[in-house]
Amino acid sequence: MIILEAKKLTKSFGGLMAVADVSVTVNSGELVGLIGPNGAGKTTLFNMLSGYYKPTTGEVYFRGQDITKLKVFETSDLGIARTFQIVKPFGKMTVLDNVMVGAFAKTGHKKEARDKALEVLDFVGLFNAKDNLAESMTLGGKKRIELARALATEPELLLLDEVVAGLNPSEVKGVIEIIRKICKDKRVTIVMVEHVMQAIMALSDRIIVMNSGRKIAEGTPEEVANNPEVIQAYLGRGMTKSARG
Amino acid sequence: MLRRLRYPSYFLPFLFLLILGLLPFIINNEYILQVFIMFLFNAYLASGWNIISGFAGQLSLGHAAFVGIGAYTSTILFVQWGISPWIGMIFGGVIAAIFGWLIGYPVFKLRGPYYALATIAYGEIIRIFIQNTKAVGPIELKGAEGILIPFKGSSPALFQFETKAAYYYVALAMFLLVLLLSYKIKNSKMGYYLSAIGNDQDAAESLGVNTSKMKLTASAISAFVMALGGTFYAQFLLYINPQGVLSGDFSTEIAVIGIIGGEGTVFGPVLGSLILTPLSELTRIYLGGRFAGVHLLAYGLILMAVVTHIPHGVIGTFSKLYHRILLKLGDPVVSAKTGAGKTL
Amino acid sequence: MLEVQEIEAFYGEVQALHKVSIRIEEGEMVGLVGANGAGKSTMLKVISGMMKPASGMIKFEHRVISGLPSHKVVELGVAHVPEGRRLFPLMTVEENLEMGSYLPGPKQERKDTMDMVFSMLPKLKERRKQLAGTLSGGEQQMLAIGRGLMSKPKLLMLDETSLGLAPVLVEAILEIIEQIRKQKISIFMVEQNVTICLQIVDRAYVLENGKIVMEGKGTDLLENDHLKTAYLGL
Amino acid sequence: MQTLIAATLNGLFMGSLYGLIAVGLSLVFGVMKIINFAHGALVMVGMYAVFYMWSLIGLDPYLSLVVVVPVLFLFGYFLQGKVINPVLKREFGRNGHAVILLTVGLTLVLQNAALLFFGAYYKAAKTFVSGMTWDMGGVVTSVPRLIAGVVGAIVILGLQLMLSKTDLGKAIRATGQDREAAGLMGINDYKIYNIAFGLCLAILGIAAALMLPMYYVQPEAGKIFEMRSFVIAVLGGIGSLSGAFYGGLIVGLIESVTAQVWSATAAEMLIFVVFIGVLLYKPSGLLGK
Amino acid sequence: MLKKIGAVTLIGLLTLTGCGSQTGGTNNQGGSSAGVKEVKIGALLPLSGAVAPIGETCKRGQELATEEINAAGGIKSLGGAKLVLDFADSKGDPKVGMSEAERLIMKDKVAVMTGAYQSSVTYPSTQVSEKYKIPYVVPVSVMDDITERGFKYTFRLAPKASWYSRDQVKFAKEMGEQTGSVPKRVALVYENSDWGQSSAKGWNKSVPEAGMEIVLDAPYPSSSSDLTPVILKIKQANPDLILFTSYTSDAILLTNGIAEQKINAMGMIGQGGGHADPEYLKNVGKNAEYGFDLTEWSPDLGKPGVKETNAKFKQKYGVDMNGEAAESYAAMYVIADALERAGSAEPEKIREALAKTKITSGPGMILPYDSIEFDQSGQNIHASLIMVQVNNGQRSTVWPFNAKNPDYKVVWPAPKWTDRK
Repeated sequence: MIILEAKKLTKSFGGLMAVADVSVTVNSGELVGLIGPNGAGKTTLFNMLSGYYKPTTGEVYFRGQDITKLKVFETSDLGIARTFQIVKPFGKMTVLDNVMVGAFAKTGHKKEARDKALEVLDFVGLFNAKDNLAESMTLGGKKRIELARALATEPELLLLDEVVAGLNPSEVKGVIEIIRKICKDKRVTIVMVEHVMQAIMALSDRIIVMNSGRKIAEGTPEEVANNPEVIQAYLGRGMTKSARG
Repeated sequence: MLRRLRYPSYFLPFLFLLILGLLPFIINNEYILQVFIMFLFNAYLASGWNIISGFAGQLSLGHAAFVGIGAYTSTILFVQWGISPWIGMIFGGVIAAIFGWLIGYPVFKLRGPYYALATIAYGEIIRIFIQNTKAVGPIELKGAEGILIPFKGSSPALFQFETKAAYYYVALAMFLLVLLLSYKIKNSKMGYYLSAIGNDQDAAESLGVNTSKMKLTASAISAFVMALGGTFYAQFLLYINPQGVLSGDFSTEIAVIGIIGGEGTVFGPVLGSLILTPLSELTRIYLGGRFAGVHLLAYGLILMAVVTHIPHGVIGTFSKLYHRILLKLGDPVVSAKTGAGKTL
Repeated sequence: MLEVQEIEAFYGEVQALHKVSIRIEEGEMVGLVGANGAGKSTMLKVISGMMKPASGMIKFEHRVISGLPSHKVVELGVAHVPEGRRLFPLMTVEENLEMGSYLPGPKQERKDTMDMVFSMLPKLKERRKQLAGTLSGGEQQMLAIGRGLMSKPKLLMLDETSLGLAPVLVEAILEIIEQIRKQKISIFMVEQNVTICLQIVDRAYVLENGKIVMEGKGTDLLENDHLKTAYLGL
Repeated sequence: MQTLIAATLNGLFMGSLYGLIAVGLSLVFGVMKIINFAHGALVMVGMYAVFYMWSLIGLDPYLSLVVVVPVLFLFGYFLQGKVINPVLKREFGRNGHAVILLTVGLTLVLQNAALLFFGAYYKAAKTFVSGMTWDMGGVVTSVPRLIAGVVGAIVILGLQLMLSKTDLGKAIRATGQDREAAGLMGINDYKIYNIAFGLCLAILGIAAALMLPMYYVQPEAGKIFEMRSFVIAVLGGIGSLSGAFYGGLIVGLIESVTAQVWSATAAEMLIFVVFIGVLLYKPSGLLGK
Repeated sequence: MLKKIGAVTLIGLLTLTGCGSQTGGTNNQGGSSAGVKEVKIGALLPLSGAVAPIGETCKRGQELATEEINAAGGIKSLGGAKLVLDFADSKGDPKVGMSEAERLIMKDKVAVMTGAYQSSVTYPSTQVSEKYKIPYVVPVSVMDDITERGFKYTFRLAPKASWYSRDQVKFAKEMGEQTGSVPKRVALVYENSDWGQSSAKGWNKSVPEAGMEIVLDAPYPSSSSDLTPVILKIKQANPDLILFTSYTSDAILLTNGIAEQKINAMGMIGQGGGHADPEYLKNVGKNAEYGFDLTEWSPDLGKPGVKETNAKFKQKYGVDMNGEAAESYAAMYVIADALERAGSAEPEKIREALAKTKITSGPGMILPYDSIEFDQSGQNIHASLIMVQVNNGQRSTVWPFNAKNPDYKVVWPAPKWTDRK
């Protein structure tokens, strides 16, 4: 079943075409990776999917409903949650309070929200840090807070923007595990933009590759990794060498 | 519950409340009572301000406008149509809330210092308007002359009392109500949402927070609270004028109390008033009549010293201190908790 | 030339560097690699004085520089091209370069240095009157490097020069770095793109969780298995 | 018609002077990101400085600048260095309310110190042009105002040149755009802050000298200029000097012409209404980026 | 952190106690009259803020009178008890004024109150004293309502606001009839706070009644940095008579501006405030020539004691007395007189004595009228106003005609600016 469908999305910023005529479909329960070199238009596309940008042309459908013109909080109400590439924790609030903000999306009761938040914190492995101020957490901690916060809204579709970027290998492993659990155990559909190949290759059912605002390839990780156009455009000199080595 | 009163963390606040409640019986000095009324009143106003400026992080420097709207509404209703200020108070609150909503609608698009400057501007517009308008249709604003409220002797139904103690209890009740309101908001979905907005609006939106609606609601509630304070002001002084109740200095004063105490906390504004009200009174009493300006000079210096040495409101320092006292008293409830800030 | 001894640094209560020691010889090109958040940028910030270390010592040409404010460190000949370029967006290309030679010493040679920078980066000369904020990403990066060179540094520290650039541009930047190296300027470069970095540097350190975990010749490290699995993915 | 021309001219002259005062506020905001609530009090300090040069030494207000400008510069330099910077350093990345509070406290201190030492009375200085007028076919213009308008514009222009042509000026701009990066250029960032604040006070000194022959100093005399400066700085785009100049002219014109065709009270209100309008339409100001 | 708080608190305490010790210790005034060594009088004034200059002037008047009374042996019926002024700063804010009144009465236990200059402060603060039954002598506040609330403890020396606008117009009319130069076109120029607006209310009644026409109604904010537009408006309206209600800085700006623009009117009439401020004459110099000011008092009044008192004042403070200073000065004598007759420092007795006040002579009688007497409402029924004209830098009384300075001849209409030297 198709959960998210983007039709011919185009976005231009003052003459500059950031995304040109890109269509994307995401099936329920799937984990889709979105990759491409910097400036390829991934983030712009991502922001249109999550409602932060309104596309210049094209539409976005969620469960068949046109959400192109909806406000961000309205898409959230429908069951779409996201994280941010540059983390945006509520710095002056505790970790628990951060996640409770998310949990309040489904309840008005503080106790219920708190229980839900604690459950999610346990799930992402932050239970012991629940009373820390969010701003005092490491980058990895902050990324997990964002994940937990988004999860607490009980989304059907989760959009992850470079969720493992900047993490060290062991942290990356931990987060990959969490994402896998979210997708497989909680049955949440996930679209993730990612730079870290290790993560995207390990997780994705399907990968969409973008370059210069266009979709240049789509397929399983293996298919994409062996696509010469992708290697040429995305991996560049250094990476191709190392791929060979 | 009663058994728990053995614990200092329960009986200290209770004791504090008891003292406040019995104060007029303990202190038989109307001047001191007056200072306490000013303390409660300032704490009340700063708490109202705190709902939008502290909880949601939108620094307002024009909140006297709402106090003024409340004061003018109930006073005009009373003076011109004989409607009891108790009823006028609610009207004033509602009108101020509508105003808060209407003003907020465009102004909330602004961020940071621009928002603060806009609040100064609307405060000034309202003051200048009332100061220079004698009447709007049948409503007599009386311009700069202000409106005198006839004193009808002791008539509680008309919000008029002979004794200071009565005003004290009204102020105390309002103070407790606004604390309760603050506490309720802070610990509700709304409080969490406002806090989230104050931290990061984009992130809040992504979690389903309708930020503009939240801010408008907070603005309306805040304005409502301020307006009730305005009615109290009017009935307490029995005279209102735009230079008094609508002045920019008054707005700044309210904000200063809130910031010094600690923005965004329930008890911060109370603490701010607890420090600044007596400070302002004491400096004025001891220095006011001697050399012109010395008292405000001292007040300004102390303000600067506090900002320089105690960042982000005295509430943080105070709660640590309070926590330590509780520990000294051997409180079993507190020692179990870790975050000192949590007790407030 | 540069000696970093057991430096520790904190962000609030979070420790970013754990007793890190680094050495750079005159004329050497040294790399520092590691994932984002490993503490690489922090390292550079501590050296250039943007951040104060909690403990440890940094010496540059036998003078202690740890704890000095950044404008003093530049004066001694250490230029830092920060992550994210940090140009002055509302000033022209030329003005940005002028700011690079703000100090009295470099100021005397401003014209010559600028000619040198322009000859190395002809694109900048074309755009000298344009506001820095309106340049493209690659041009901005070039300007950032050019601005760093304007102070006539003995040591140039480059933070994530390749980040966010198209492969073609990355190659262009690498060529520029080669040129700079020929001018006998020591280079300390921080890179997330490990492959690129290790291929061109003389020697490199690998930073992980604020600790140096490996050190060696660039090409040797490139062959290291741990590094491959940890950073190169695939 | 003649009075309307006179009102327009007057508006332009006063506007240029307002612009000059607002330039100081705008500079401080542009470089340090501080909303300086003590700006009005500092205007007052400048006016007292000029006044006492005149009354104690007998220096003509215009001439007194030779002394007043450097003295005020140093005063600003140390005020920033010793009082504001410590709080500012601590507050980076925060909402800045503490700094606002600090300037509110500073206002109280300056105003009341003036009240204590100089008394509450109005003081004015005379210059050789005091009371002189220039009659152009029935359009009478006061000479001190004319001088204020012209000199104000020249000073703003000079400052503009200084900021765009000299290394120090560029360093000030650079620091305003990215303090840390400026440090990496070898620019002593906090010293630049001190200089910027010193410059602000020096400008206020000039404005004070231009004003004193036609206005009066009293401990609260600066308040009105502070309000005007907020409006002008935002109107023109905070940090933009030419913006402050044009903003000044706009406010001066609104004030003068509205008071002429309607009332001074309406003008007072209209200024704020225009202000909010611009804020909502273009928060970065008419000339802001 | 705690250390820092401690330091701050300490600074605060030091400041407070350091000065506090000077205020305390003189508190033996009480109910019984026996053994009274001093009588505390609470003086509430705007000593800081924009109106501080006038607050300071009032303070000077009170201080001078108090010194004189004490030097002359204090209150004899109380065994030579001295008057002690207990000043409080209202900041010009009604809320603060009320608090301060409360404090003076409850904490400092003053026997009598006086003040508070601004009507907006006097109004609520007299209410406080009424409640505590402490007599309150109001020297200057003019808002009509102050003595129209049926209060028993409020006594006002000053005339009511409505009397001012009435008398300004009355004078112009009589002047016109006498000289044949009758003003027809009237411009109203006033600051837009309570004072100016209540004047305007009066003018709107009295001007048409006198058969004149209002050609300009120009309120302005008294804090204006520039009043040129208002001046240009006056020029355009071309009035015969300009009536002002101004504070000091605006009065100066207006006068200089009118001179610059060479606006010729038969008469320009202020009503105290800025026009009566000694700083005003100092600052406008020649431009004030031939201007009129309706005031409570003038140094050239042909009454015994006026010259001497003014000389003393001028010697002490460097400026002439003005209406506010004179009224504040006289108010102290009214209080002293009441104390003398009451033979007690008990507020109730003082009130009774004040109600029976009838002063016709003595050092306090430097005001232009012959007697001070309060009616049932507490209003001084004899309070009246005089008109002065500025000529050669001097203010000379010209009206009422029977009280005018015999050595001075009034100039009406004022000479054109171009004809002046």
